[in-house]
Amino acid sequence: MSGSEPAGGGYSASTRSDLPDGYTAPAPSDPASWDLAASERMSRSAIAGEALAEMADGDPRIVVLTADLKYSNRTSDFELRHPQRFFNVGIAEQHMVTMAAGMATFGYIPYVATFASYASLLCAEQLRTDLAYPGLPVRVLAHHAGIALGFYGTSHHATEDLGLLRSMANMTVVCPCDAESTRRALIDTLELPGPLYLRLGRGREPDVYPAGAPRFEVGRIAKLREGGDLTIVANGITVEAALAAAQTLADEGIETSVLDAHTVRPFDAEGLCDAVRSGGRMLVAEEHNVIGGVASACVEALMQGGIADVEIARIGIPADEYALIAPPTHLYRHYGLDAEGILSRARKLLAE
Amino acid sequence: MSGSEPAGGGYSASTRSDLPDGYTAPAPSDPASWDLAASERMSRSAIAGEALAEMADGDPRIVVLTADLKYSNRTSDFELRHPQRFFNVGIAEQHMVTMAAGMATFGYIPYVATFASYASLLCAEQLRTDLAYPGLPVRVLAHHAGIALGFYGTSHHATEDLGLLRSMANMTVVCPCDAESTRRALIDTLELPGPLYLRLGRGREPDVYPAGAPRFEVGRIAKLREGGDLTIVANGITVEAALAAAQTLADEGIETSVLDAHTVRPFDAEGLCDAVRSGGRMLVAEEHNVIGGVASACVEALMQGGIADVEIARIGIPADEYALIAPPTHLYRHYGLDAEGILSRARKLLAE
Amino acid sequence: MSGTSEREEGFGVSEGSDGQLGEPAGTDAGVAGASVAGAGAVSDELVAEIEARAAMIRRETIRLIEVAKSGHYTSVYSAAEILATLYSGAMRIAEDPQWAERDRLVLSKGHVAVGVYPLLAERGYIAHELLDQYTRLGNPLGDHPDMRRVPGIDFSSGSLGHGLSVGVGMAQAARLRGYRRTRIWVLLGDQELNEGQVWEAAQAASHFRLANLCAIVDRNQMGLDGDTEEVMSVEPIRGRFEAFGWDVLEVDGHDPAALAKTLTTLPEPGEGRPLCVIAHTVKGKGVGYMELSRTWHLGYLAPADAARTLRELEQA
Amino acid sequence: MSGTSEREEGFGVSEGSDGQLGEPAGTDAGVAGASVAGAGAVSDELVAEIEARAAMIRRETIRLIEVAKSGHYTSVYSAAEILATLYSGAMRIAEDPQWAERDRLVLSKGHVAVGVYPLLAERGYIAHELLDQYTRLGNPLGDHPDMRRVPGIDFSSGSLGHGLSVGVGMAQAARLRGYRRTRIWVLLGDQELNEGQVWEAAQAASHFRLANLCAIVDRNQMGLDGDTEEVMSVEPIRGRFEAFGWDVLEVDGHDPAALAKTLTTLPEPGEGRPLCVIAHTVKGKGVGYMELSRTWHLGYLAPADAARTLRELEQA
Ligand SMILES: Cc1ncc(C[n+]2csc(CCOP(=O)(O)OP(=O)(O)O)c2C)c(N)n1
Ligand SMILES: Cc1ncc(C[n+]2csc(CCOP(=O)(O)OP(=O)(O)O)c2C)c(N)n1
Ligand SMILES: [Mg+2]
Ligand SMILES: [Mg+2]
Repeated sequence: MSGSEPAGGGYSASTRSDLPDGYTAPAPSDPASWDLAASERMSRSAIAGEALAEMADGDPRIVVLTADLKYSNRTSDFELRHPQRFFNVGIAEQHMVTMAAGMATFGYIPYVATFASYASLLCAEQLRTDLAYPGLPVRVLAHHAGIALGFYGTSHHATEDLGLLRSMANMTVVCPCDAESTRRALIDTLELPGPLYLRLGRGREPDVYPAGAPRFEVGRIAKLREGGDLTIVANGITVEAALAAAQTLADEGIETSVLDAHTVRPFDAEGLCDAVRSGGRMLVAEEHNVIGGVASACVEALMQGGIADVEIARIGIPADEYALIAPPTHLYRHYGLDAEGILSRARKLLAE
Repeated sequence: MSGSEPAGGGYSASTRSDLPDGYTAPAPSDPASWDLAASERMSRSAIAGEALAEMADGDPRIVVLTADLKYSNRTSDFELRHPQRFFNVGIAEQHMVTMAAGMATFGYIPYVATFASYASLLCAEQLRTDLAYPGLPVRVLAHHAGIALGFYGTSHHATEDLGLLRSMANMTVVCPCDAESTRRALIDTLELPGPLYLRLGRGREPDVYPAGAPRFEVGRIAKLREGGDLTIVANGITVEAALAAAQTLADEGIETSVLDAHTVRPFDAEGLCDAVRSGGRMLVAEEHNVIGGVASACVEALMQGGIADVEIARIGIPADEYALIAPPTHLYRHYGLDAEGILSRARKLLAE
Repeated sequence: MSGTSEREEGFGVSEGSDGQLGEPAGTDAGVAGASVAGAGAVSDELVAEIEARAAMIRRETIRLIEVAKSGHYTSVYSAAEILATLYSGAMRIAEDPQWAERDRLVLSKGHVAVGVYPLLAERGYIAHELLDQYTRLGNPLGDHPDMRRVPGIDFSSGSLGHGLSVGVGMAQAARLRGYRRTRIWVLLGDQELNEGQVWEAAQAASHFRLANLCAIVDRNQMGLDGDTEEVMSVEPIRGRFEAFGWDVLEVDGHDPAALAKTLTTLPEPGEGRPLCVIAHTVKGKGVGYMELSRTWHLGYLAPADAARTLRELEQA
Repeated sequence: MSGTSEREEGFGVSEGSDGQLGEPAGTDAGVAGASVAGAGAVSDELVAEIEARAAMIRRETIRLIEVAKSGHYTSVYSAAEILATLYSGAMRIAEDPQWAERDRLVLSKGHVAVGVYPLLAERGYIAHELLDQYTRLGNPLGDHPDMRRVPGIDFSSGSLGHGLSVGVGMAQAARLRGYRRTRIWVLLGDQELNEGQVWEAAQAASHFRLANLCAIVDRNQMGLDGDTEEVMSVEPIRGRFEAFGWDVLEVDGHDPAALAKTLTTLPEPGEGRPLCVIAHTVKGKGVGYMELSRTWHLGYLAPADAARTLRELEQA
């Protein structure tokens, strides 16, 4: 049974007191060195496992599944506290999603965790047929979304998932941008009758929302800053970058609205239309192909809301490119998804 | 080897002279009765297998793969003529796509055929990682797309595929609406360096394009009718319906442009913007979720083209619904995808 | 007409220790199976009951497909005795199709549904009138079953290859909820075994030691395009399941006594190796010209032929 | 820097009979393997060559990961001797990395790429300078290999479970093109065998009788989260492949002589059962604290530790 804590099985005991039983000791002494266990602790905003462990204390419905990635997504934090409600299915993501659907029919609320590339594309049919169509309350923790896996390359990137999921009936899609919004999203959606796709980053996201922030509410665009010259629509990693860019612009006397369009489905069209004026300017920055994601949702919302003549710019992965090889932060810079990239695109848009 | 013609293996010989060896005789005498072999012959527009068989006569690069559906998609027509270049992989669609990618690296141009639901959603990761990312010339014959499988229900419907594929870099997506455009699309794309997704119907589509029609050109919107009061953008089964609706409107003095937006990726934004005026009216009808498909492509194209104040209406599967159970034509009527549905939505739009 | 989900029931009532929900493990109070067979012996009555039920399935399939004008006769006919046996006491089900501790049946080969609906009507789970409108607009009964719209259907299916994963999830959940007598049945096609997800589920079932899971393979020798071993081999089925950690039994899938003996005398569901029952069958069984025919995976018998075929079935 | 595709070469030249392209089946003219082993005997020189090459792989992996600041040391170390053997004459490759009739190597466990790039540089397929900029923006060398940007890489990978399907396609294509001596090698992880697509490909390989396909399983006993049999069982690997119609050989994956004997004396590729070689290895082999460690699937050795570890490797 995978439900029980690994019982050692030939491994020597850990010499790091904070490692669970069965870990072997890493040798390194150079403080810049690290191993998987240390890497796990660097992912400060990867709190889903921990948050679910807490939620599960009082809620027997919560179970967690992963596919040989419990350290990468820190569902190991859940396993430590609730070993009987934790299931590692090995490298078999499609089975994981469908197995969770089976558990949901018994009243459980399963959380399945794997890289976004596999959670969305590899499991697309299972999400549609086994979760969305019967409307089962399975939650997909799709971590390392976008190009967060940097030089792992295209196989590990997910820049098509929003396009897929926006067309999927019954699906709710939320993209928290930090630890607090991840926690809030998990709590807010606990009783959601249908499935949820939680698009998560790589766990190194800086805090955007203060603890207990009421401003992050699933289903509603969060207006994090208000200004009449330009509206920046952000999502995930671009939220913090947009706020930084907006601050620089403010220092120059340009007032910018910054929206966190975290809930991509259903999209808060009203919230967007409230924040963008006809004849205004809108910049959308997202860690996704420029087609089919947040920018598309925004354009559709404006068109339907009758808001015309908006000057629009998009930042994302170009329509016919797969991201280059590089560490994630280098890629963010390269594709203009960081504060500087947003700032320079904003300046260009304002000059148009 | 699946490459050779089935050698009988315990089956009694056919009594129908037009059945390949190994078919058993169906008993029915009631002329309305039919079996799989007869059903195959009813699919008059399912000519991909036959067209490829012809193309393959002079082109040794063409190979065809299917996943236990050779009768449903009539790749059996190809098998009869080129048994050594035909591969049935059984019910293993993902393997089929990746296997085709492997063959493409040896210079072959593989055509893989299965239901659109499985070609797109079940194989989404394989399409992205194994075809689109390395840019391999594999062609996906995704037949029975949309809700063409009627009362087979959601598992067999594909109303999310365009949303997925529009976000996929390097992917070309073409939706022929009849036999002739299917043939043209196959010929036009033969030398396409990257992958192709051919979204096909159920094979009972009436002729829209006359044989040898130059009007159908991959990559360019086909303007099938011109009129200034309204533009109807159609795709797949809605093309013929839109033409019929336009004829009725013309009889009443209302002039309608009918566009076949068959190439969904890359989208012919220019062609659309040429055909839709600012302040005009546009009706998009597609066999897809209303989010993420042709309508989204149109809205994005208009917004980018600076064409504002367009009154827009969409016909498709509602955002949060999975199609009901019914025969396909009943579903088309129910969801307003037939001539009558387009007509009545057009009238409403004109009255707005 | 809408199946209520178990989600609403039983939870939150009490806390329970971690990993086990608060509800008491179920009693048999709710069970009302048609005829629960005693261990070992298979009565003549039970055999007759299964035979009658299988005949009913075959007849009703013809009647329903006459409404739909297209359907999977042969995929039902190979499974008729299997389904009849499951619904003649092998499955622990009750008057309430949503009884929490019931056995579950996952129709992984979902296109067999047309043969299952008549059984659900017979049990009173759905109204008989629904059958008359099979596949018509607004009717919940389609070529593949919908758990949200059809009481008695435990999971929606249609995409081959998913069902065993569903079964693993259900079996794991049943154990976690303390339903010690609940068994999860999964009906698989033989060509369906080509799907890789079946093997992902198979490995998980044995790894998790789900002895409360029973997969039945309808070994009717054919997929859609022809003979399984010609299209894409699935043999040795026994060897494959054994290598994936399962116990395997083989049975004549058209012999009611053998089926009843096998399916009604399984050990109590518990921890251990999951069980695969290979039911040797004939695709199209019962209708001569359909048996092992390459042209009858899908078809339609118009009224005259339907009547003639019904007579053939009666004389068998 | 961009690998040219075979698509452009050789087609359309002549018509050929149906199903066989016009080019003449290849000769060995282009082959320039480092040291092609004779059948049967394994020379001391070859063993030494493999040992040296494996040591080079281990050293270079540390150097490259120092650039990347994150990488898969242990997944390379279990496969070091396997890769060294393949690139010491087992694979039929030539000076031209795009030679049409060469053997192909599909790195299904794509995260081993960092251990393969140095071999490609050694053969002159890629410039040595590229290694110094491993994973840096604009460099073609990533954690997973890209066939379009790295000559010598026969397929792009990274998603576990796909590689054997690629191999089946290549083996089928090689046969169709009449490349009678071309063998397709696929390197698989052991935990990777959980992926259902591996079994879809496995069944197809035996069904199509692709004896020109050789899968090597790096049986290093672990996946990412721990021991394979604890995370999700893959055993019996031999039994599973045999049940899917394969021949199976087992070999000590760290013994150069045994590997060379096995991999260089395979029968001519032809029609028949495909071959699976289970290479018994140790994840992290060569670095004491990494061997079978649960914390070293991914890691980074900063300069001081890297230097210390390089010394440990040299003393081995
Ligand atoms: C994933 C998937 N691929 C393809 C199909 C189409 N399909 C329906 S039935 C069938 C053949 C099934 O053969 P088998 O599993 O042996 O079942 P049988 O009808 O013989 O009982 C196929 C390919 C499907 N339903 N699901
Ligand atoms: C489809 C897929 N799922 C998950 C991953 C993430 N991942 C990378 S390596 C790995 C473990 C691989 O274990 P194994 O196959 O035994 O290879 P090893 O590193 O031990 O050689 C996982 C889960 C992946 N690359 N692809
Ligand atoms: Mg069958
Ligand atoms: Mg391993």
